[in-house]
Amino acid sequence: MLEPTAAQIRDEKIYRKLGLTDAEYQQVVEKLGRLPNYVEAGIFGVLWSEHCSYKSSKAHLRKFPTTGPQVLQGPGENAGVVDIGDGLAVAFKMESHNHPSAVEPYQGAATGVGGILRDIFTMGARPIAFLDSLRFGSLEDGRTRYLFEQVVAGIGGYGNCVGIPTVGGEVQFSPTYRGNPLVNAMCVGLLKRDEMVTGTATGVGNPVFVVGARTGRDGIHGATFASAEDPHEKERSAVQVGDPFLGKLLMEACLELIASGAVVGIQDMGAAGLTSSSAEMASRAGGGIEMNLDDVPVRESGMTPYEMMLSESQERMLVVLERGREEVAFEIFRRFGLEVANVGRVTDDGRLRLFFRGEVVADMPVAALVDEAPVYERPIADWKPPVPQFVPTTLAISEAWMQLLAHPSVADKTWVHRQYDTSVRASTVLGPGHDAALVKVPGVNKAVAMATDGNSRYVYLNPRRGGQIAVAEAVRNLAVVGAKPLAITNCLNFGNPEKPEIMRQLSDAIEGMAEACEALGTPVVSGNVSLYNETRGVDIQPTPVVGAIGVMDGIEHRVPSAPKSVLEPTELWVLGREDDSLSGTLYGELVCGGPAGDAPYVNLAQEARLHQLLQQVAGARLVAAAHDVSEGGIAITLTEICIASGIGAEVEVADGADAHGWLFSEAQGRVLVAVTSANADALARLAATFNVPARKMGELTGETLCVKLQGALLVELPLNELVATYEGAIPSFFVAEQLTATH
Amino acid sequence: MKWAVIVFPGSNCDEDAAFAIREVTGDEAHLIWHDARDLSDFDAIVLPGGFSYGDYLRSGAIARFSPVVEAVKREAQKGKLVLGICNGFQVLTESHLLPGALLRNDNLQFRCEMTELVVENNQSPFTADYAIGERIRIPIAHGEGRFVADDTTLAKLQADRRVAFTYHANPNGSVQNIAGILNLQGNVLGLMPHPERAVMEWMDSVDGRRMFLSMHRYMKEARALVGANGSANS
Amino acid sequence: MKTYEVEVRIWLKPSVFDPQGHAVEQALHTLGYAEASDLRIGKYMHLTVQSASLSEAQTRVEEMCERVLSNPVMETYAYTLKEVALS
Amino acid sequence: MKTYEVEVRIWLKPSVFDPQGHAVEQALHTLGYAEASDLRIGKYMHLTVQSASLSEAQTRVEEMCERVLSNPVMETYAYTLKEVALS
Ligand SMILES: Nc1ncnc2c1ncn2[C@@H]1O[C@H](COP(=O)(O)OP(=O)(O)O)[C@@H](O)[C@H]1O
Ligand SMILES: [Mg+2]
Repeated sequence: MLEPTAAQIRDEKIYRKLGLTDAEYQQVVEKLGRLPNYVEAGIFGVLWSEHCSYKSSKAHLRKFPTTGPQVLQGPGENAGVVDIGDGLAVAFKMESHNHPSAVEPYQGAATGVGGILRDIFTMGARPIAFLDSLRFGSLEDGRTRYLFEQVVAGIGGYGNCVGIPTVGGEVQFSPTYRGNPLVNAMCVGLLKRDEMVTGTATGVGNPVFVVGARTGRDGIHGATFASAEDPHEKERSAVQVGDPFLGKLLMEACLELIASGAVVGIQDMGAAGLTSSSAEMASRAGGGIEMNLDDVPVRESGMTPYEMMLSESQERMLVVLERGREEVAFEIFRRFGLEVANVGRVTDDGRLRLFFRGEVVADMPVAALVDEAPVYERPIADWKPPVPQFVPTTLAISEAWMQLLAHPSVADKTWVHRQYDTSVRASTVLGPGHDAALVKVPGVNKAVAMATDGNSRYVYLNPRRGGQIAVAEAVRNLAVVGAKPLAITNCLNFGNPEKPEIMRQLSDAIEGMAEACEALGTPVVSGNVSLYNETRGVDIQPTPVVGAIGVMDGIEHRVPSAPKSVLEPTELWVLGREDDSLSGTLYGELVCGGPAGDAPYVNLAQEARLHQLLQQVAGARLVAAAHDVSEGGIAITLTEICIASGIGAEVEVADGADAHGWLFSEAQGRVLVAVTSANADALARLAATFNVPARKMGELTGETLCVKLQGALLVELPLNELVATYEGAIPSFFVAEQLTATH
Repeated sequence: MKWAVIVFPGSNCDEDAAFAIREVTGDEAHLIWHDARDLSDFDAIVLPGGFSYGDYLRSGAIARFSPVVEAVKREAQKGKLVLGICNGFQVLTESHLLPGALLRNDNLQFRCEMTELVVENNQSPFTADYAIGERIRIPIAHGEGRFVADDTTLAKLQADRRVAFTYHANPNGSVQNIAGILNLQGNVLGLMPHPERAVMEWMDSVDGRRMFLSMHRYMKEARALVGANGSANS
Repeated sequence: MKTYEVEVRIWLKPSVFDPQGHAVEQALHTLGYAEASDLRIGKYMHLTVQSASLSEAQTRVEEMCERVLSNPVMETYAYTLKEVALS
Repeated sequence: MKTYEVEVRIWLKPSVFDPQGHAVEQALHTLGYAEASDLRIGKYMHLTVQSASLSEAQTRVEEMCERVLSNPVMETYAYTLKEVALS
């Protein structure tokens, strides 16, 4: 096939197929001072895509606080890095793989995990954990079951094989994701604070290497399609297969190479492969790169420069080495049986220049490709979600309770995480099933805490408050286990940014998140934006997902989400302001048939005090367990504690509160704790010093869950029935061995 | 005592095994790359868990051709202790150091969870510190752990008391609930569960400790014996 | 009703990388089988199908392959049918 | 040197339970393909082999199947070879 000429690209508007608008094409022509050829137009197309350039979100992302004494590396690198003391640091980031997963769920999810893994070890960090945040339609739907099953298998398929435990995450189900599931993966790595490396191509004359897998024709245009209107059809041609075995070898080899000190800069080849890695590394250094494409190891014969530059073949890295130390790389990669090829060198002329068969096939200013990519202030409309007010109903408490417990978003997720290796690396102190995961740092009595959260219903109902809640909840989960929150990463999954109401959601949600980050002292150090999450013109509910990181000194201070066994009289206390509003709750969604009312209550100042209290409580080892109140309200939090510890409870509704409201409200900033009677006074005193309300609401006892209102029995549910409903809900959709549903 | 923990491309529980050995026994544990040809320096060999060669084709199928496997066979012949955990067990069956095969779990899913094992034989160097019939808690993490063998092989395994552990609740469809087996001489054990993930208080179980301790003591006693006889052991 | 023995082969489209096939080919080379190349691994299925006629059986098997047995996004398939003589 | 196209099929011995085959058969039934039965899933490989003669190629492929590609403890295999005409 002959490539179109520069004139044809202009006249036949071929640039549109490459992802450039008419105006963008004009800009390219101006910046180049001539018409771009096919390779160049393709490169501009992917680098200026939403996926790579963040052109719709960039202006808004600036609102995030990104600094703090703990921050060693903020946004802009492959991952953010924070200091955890003792000369150690943690690198972490979250990334979406929504569109590929909608088309080929197993491979889409697997390659998502592989991609985020490379972002972490690229920083010189040893990956220690994965988390995954997933969103699907309703499990009643056959295709959704297929997507869910395959995505979970794919995440496990990659993570288990590379030997990094998946220690936490979340899964939610809502009709809004039916045609557009969300697959967000987070990876956390550990490094010595003074041994960080970055993706910077410095030192004129330093050699540039491609290492890892060979370059094939797979995934060409993945980045542009991720931003196209109907990615589904087009991406069929762009499926990539992950190779976790190679990914593991590549990780080991790169970590060894980085440890040798020979690496100047290193970056993984994610979206837009060789194009984005080379352009971004040059851009960070303010220099240029020259590559000879004849030297790129290819998997198929006859590959063109265009194909090589745009391929998204997995498991490849671009590495700049110190000149004269090439032999180090050759030795290491040979030992691991991996490909390594010197493909070019660092220059100082600020250009990305590509040679093929003795000719210059592309020559473009790096600044134009990366730094000067278009930034759009897209129009923002006034927008209110078209939802009803919440109206109180007469649904019986026990029925509502069971319905909520059986809702797949609330129900037990063991079906998911038992497919993940949660304990490889022998360092998982708290795995799935707790509010946050705790992963031990080898050699010191210290653990890294991590959690993900994000509730799209709240953001849909009230983007700004929903954004605040997403951060508050993720960070709270760290404090609940007793860790000190440090920073967050995030993945912003939104609809089509060309619609002014979607931009309203994005802008307001970011504002809310930023406010919460300020209030809670957790800056944003990395993140990812996924737009155009829509099916046939219908956008998903806005879904910012937050990944939070904290540190715990002394793992004996950890607080599980439920006491393992209850041997002494144990009381249940609620910390935080009690509430009985049902606006914005899952309960509200059940009775109104969709989101109703406004997002739940959140108060960032109270939230911050609560987090400080929780850390003190853990430090003093005052409580046997702590579990935060989230979706489904106190009823569900309480049920989860009872199920995990195998004992019933007797609790009393707050004075003057509506019973339904008190049980099912999702007001933020509340945590249930289990405390022995001997420690209860001390807990109450400590709470008072932080000005956090604390009330004894009952105790752990018996074999039923009893709720009383002013002393009178309101509802009593047998624990074994609760267990059956909670644990059976998700598996019940898979009884018919639906391994291979329709594609 | 000196332990070798073999590292195949794709092994991923090698560090964990070495950590458990050092932590529990205080012994030296060395990570040995799969191209090693001589293991005569070591008192015990551990084939750790992971996905050697990606578990492509069949788990353990490609690793079995590594040079180090010949060395493992030689040392096993001499009576040294060889412990294969998870992928290590799969390598041992593929290389015929142990009978049977490990196939895809009958539930078709990877399973990671705490399991209860029943100790079926406490006369081996690996299990001497457990009581017969005792239930111990050791986690599993595998997608291909369904032990199968033909009836003759199974009858022989039972007759020779070579089933070391069974699952209390079968997580993968293994025939006769088999979780781990010994070779005829009793110096090679393969099991799917991960004892190295059950050695610290914070790991939720410490029942794996006794396997390493029992191996350690056995080796010490064997060495004392050899010392008394005045003969070297290689 | 007639009985057909059906064999289905499914493999990754040529444009899709096959890491498993690649790894096994490498292993064959290390083991001295340098003459082997282009190895790709897919699935092989056999099943029996009851049908009134060969053409009906074909239509149904085709449909099964398309809808259930293969994933057209990344896989290709081929199948053969053979009538089983009643014994 | 001649070039042969080789196809290898590997499947579990009949005595060994094939959960995947079972699950796919169930799925077929649920989706309305009641006429399918006895479904079993194995592996399908294709590769090219360079060899001086057909018989040499056969010996080598046989060996690869026996030593590497299949595990005789639980699997059976079959293969076909076809000489590729030079283009
Ligand atoms: N996809 C997943 N991967 C791993 N762990 C998960 C996943 N989904 C849920 N979990 C775990 O299950 C537990 C309950 O999750 P969730 O109900 O979302 O908690 P919360 O409401 O406290 O945020 C958590 O410990 C979480 O880490
Ligand atoms: Mg929580």
